[in-house]
Amino acid sequence: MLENPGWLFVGATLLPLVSFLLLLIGGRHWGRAAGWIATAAIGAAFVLSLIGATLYLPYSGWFAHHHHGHHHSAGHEKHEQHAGPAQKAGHEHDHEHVTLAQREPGVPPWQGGLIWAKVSTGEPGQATGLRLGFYVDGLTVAMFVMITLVATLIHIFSTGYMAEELQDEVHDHQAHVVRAGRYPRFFTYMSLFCFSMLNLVLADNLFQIFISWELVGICSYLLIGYYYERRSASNAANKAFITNRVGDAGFIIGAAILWTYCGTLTLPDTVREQRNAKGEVVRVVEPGLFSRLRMPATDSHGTPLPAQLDEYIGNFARVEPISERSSGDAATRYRFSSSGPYVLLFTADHFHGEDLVLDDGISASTSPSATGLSVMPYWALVLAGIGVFLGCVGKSAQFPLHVWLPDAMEGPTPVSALIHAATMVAAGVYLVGRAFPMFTSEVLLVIAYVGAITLFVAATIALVQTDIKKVLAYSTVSQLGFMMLALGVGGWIAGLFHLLTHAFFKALLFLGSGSVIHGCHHEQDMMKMGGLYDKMKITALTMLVGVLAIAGAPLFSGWYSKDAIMVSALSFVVHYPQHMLLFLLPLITVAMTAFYMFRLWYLTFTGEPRDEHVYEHAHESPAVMTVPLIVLAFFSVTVAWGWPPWDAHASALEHYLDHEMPIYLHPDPDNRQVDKFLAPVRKYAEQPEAFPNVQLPEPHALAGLLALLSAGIGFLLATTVYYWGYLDPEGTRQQFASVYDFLWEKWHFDELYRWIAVRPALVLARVCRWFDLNVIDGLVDGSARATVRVSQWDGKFDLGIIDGLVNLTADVIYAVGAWLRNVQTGFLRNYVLFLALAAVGIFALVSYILALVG
Amino acid sequence: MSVGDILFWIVGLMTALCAVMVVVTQHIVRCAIWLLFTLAGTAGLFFLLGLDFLGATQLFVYVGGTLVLVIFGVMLTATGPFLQLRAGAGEWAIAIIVGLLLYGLIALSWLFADWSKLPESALPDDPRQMYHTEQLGRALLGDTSVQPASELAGVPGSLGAADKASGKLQEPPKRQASAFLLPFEIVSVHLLVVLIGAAYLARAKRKRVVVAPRESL
Amino acid sequence: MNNVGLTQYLLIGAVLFVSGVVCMAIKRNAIGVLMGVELVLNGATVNFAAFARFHDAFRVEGQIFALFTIVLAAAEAAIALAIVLNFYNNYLTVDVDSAEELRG
Amino acid sequence: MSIQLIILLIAAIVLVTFVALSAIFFIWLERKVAGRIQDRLGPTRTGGKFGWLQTVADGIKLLAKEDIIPANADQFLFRLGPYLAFTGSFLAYLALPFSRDVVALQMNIALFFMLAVMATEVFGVILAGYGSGSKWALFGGMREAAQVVSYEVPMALCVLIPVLTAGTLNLNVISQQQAGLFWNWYIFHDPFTFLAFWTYFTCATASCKRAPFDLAEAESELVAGFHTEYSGLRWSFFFMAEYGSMFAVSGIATMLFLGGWHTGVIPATISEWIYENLWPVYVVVSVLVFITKCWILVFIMMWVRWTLPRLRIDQVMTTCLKYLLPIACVLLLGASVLPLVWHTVFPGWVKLPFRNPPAYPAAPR
Repeated sequence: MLENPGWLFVGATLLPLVSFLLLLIGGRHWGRAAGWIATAAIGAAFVLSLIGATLYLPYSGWFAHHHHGHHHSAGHEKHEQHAGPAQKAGHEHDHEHVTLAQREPGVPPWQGGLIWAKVSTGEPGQATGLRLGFYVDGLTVAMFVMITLVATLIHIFSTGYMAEELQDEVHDHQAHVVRAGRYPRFFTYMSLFCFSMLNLVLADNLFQIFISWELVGICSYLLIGYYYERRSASNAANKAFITNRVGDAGFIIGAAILWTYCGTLTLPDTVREQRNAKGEVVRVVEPGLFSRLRMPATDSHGTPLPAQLDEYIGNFARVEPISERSSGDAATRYRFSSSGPYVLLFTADHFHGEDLVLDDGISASTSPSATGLSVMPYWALVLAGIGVFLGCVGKSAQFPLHVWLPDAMEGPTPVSALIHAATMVAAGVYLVGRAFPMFTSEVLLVIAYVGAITLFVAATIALVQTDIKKVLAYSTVSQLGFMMLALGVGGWIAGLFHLLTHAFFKALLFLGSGSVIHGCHHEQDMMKMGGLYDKMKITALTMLVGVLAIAGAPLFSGWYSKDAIMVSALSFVVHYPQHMLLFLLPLITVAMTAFYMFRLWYLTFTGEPRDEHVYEHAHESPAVMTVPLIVLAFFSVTVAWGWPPWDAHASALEHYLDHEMPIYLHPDPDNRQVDKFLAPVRKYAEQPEAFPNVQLPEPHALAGLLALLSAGIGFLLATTVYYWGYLDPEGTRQQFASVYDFLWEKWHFDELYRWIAVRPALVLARVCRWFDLNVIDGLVDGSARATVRVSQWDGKFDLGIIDGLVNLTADVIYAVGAWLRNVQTGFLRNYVLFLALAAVGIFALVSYILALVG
Repeated sequence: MSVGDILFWIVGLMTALCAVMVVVTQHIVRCAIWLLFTLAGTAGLFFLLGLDFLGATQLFVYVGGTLVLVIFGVMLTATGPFLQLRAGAGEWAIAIIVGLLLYGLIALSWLFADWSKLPESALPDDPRQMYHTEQLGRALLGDTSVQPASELAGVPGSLGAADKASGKLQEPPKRQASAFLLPFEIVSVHLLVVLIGAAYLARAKRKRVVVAPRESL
Repeated sequence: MNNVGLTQYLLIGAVLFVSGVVCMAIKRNAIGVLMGVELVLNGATVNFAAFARFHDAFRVEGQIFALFTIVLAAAEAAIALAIVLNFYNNYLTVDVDSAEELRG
Repeated sequence: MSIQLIILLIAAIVLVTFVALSAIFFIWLERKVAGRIQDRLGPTRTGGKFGWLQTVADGIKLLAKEDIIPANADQFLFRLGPYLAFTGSFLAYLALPFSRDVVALQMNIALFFMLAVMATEVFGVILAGYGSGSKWALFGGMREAAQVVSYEVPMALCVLIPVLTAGTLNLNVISQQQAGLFWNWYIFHDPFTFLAFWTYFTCATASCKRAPFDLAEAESELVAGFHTEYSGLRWSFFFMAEYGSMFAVSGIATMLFLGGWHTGVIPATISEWIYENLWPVYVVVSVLVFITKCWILVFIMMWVRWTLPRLRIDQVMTTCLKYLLPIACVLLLGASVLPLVWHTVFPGWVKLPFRNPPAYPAAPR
């Protein structure tokens, strides 16, 4: 098994599934044991992923760099370790017996899988099918460790938090019902949730991801609606589900487009085992989406592509048809042009570099008929990208579809923690990161702007929320916005880095709030709390750690990741000044983040208790809940540390990710495949000295400084208002009543949607109903009446003629029978006589026949 | 015309006559007596054929058992009017005609039958040299070696008999010999069933007298 | 037919058989019918015995079938009598013509 | 064939005479026994001191009696009855060997034949009972029918037990197997045969309707049972039949259990020698021995009759169906299992002589 340690992760994925099945079958009788089973499963998964990670590290080249000291000089060994997928594809065909391990020293080919639905379109490069496979690279490993660790802690926490569900009668004070406890059911769902998320991370193709995607969706539905007796809970569940459907529609449209044009949904290159002509098993590299969409550096025979194509290598090879004949026709000849309406797809198994260039006076042109390559419209590619991103928007609650996340707070707090920290919302960001190479520049801009808007809007709303969990929810939305923004501006590392760190401190915060709520007997309104510090010290302190981390206080994990984001944004803005907002909005939001987080902490733990009742009954939570808090707190501080810790850019995790970056983002001079749109950004971010004409200080220093500054402002503001009490929040509220209401109403998003989505839907429904009642039913009734008429006639015919015949037959038979009755005298002796007669007859007959015969 | 033949003619005609008497007699009890003579006569025929065991069985089971039962039944049910239940003359006529027809056909077929198709056999003059019960018993117990092969096999015999020297089984005979163990068992089980069935059918239907409980004082 | 052989015995058997059939046909007394049955069976037995004697092939089979016939006849008689008694209990008569529910 | 027939005829005549004489003797004996048991003398006058000729006188009287047939009797059946009864009991003697190969009809299945024939005796009684047209007689006949038919079953079973041991139905052979000293007799062969003997004897007594099983002629209830209406010669035929069958069943018992015509004191070798060299002596002696044994059994029957009270009919049936029948079954089972078990359980112990039947039959001499 260990010659392909990817199976470790498969195992880690399947463990929760097993526990899910177990609990599904017998869980309801096991009570507390159910919790332990689920926890054990996910814990074991964590252990497995840890082993897998340790096995992976040697591959990642991160050690090498780490001993190397400063990370800039790591660039050189980087790129040969990171020969791109297309190159892999290229190298494959001339020497086929090369084993996976030899093939790629840098990236571990920890992959495997099978095609469970064979789909053969017959065209070259499209003879693939729906795949069930796994592909483990650095990102997967990191996600696995993070998810399993956080999930394990949350499970442990839940065993304490959900304890009251163990009793036979649970009084639901919000739904005013008495119901049976659902402790095992909770863990059943949790296990399924974990399985889905892990499978999502493990998958190597969009379709499998989509399946897990939907599984995650249904799990969130089940868990948010866990207290389904409460109307609000069931509504929230529906809202989450439906909102996600919108996104998923986009997702599947995008996937469909890709499938149609590229003939595969597999993201990375996969290796198939085939029998060649000699009948021996050889490994063939099946080019994945990326290496089909982006032009490789070499053709499929390993010879480098001609120099005229340099500007297209590693990018989408846009072409325009030369001849005016019907475009898209295979025989058409195309000319490369940076604004061409088509994209060349490298789906062919074999193509020669020189075929791409025809020296008939045209700079560079090709005809698919010659190369066996195919083309797809550029707009379709953009649409696909936006579609997939729409899916991510839905899952990670980005700007238009963010409304479901706050309502999702109706679920039990550990669920919120899991959704917000490790699983669901992370999925969106993860997918953007995973599918990054397939996004065109337009899509990236969309991502960036969506992220920017989201983070700003969510932060503003978070400012005024009083429900402790709602605040955290909006903070999550805003943080996700940060990540999206980072990814959009090419800060691939920054986005995922923040995803990882955020997972820890957000889990910490949620569990902390959960502990508070638990301690206050399900009181969630911060206005009723206050002064809880001396009641629950551990919770308070650990939450303080979380607050500091999210606010981006130095030496806390949030600091490093947020810095990275700001750097990416800054360098992007420097290169594309027209998108200045993409830096300003996050900058302001950092301040707001610090503000509302500290507001939350002050309101909860400091000052005078504002509700005696709550205060008296408040108590510290049991160890099962506090221990995870402490563990998470520890990680929230140290997860991003590197050496030296005070260097914001020495974070080990960041550099680890640095080595997992897609090839197209490496700004090295000799990397031909670099992305033309983002390369300068990355380059500037990493080697500002290469841009002498930019009149700005070194971006890291500048971005870090500004971020810290604004965070400090936010912190001071919060402290003055809610701790020292110099400013009276009430007064402020009256002053800016309109703004306050606007924020309190969450920018009226719900009303908006009610107007533009719900109401029209209802109206439409009414129209349909009317249509149904009058037209459809009218038709149906009409046909029914017609049928009645016809059948009346038919009936007459039936009665008259058919039955007439039948009855006639019957009567005849009856008559015959009545006549034959006389034979049946019922006298035993007559029967005997008949028997004897028959015997005589037969006897005579037989003897007569025999006589005839001879 | 040997003594045996004379005896045969005497016994045989007596039997036939008694059989006819059974038919023509109206009085049921006398019918029974004629039947008794018929059966006894049949037994006599068997003895003449040298089938002592068969004859004895006929006497023991039929005459001594079955017929007693029949007469028992007669006496149980023979109250005045039923002694003389007459059939109509028409029925008589039809029955007799049919009977004669049947007999004629059978007799003709017997007379014109050609038995040469049956395997030839040298029959010893004294029939009693030919059979003894041991053979019969062995055959009933399924020993396929005792009997010559025949068409009228009851159940196909399992295998040829084992020769004593080497415990090897010999080749089964060409024409499958018959073993009667299975029919024997079936018949015995059948008898048991009949026993129970008869007991069930003939049991007297008694009315159960329900004694009303006396109410306590 | 000076010399007695198979045929003579078969003829006697035939007499028994036919008279049994006729007996069944014309006896109105249930037990009379039963006697007819016995006669028929005897006819068959005689045939078996005759074959057993006069043909080597049936030496054993003939006897054994005759034995089975006798035994089964006994069984049949027992059942038949039981039926007759039941019949008598129900109808207070043994006239088989009074049992005619099966008349068409 | 014809010679055999002639032998048969002679034997028949001899046997008839024998049965008649023995009947006469038994009637006399019965009277004496009854008298002695009832502390009387019995017949003393007729024909000397012991009233030898008493029965003869009775016979003459019977012959002289008027032959009465009741008015509402069924003539035919009424006449038929006694003859049937006598025929039944008499035919049994055909197969009963009085000594080695001294038998009217050499039969392979003599025993079975005897039982079968005696089974037909009951018809006489039944017909008599029915034909007399009197309810006493009818009752008697019915009882007889019921009793005999039921007692035949355990009797046959008991008979089977020594047959199992002997392995043949041929009385000649069976008795020959018990030659020699008396422990060769089958009654002493094994516990089952020992018990079987007594069971058989009980059933036999019942089957020839002797007291305490003489329900067919229960003076106290039915005037004289089935022969209420009879008189004269027909009546005496019934008696001949009864005594005849008594002797016959005793004969069977002797043959099966009591070593047949063997004295039981002369070793087999000696008797064989006698048989080889002076056959007439052997025959005479053995016939006498046999008859004596039978007479003793008959005497025992009388003894029982005059000692025990009569049972009720239901008691009779109970005795048969609830006691004798199960006992007989158990004995039969045991007797059939014993030879299988014996040699395996007691290897090298006393070898029970489980014989195989000799090749059939020793040609008649």
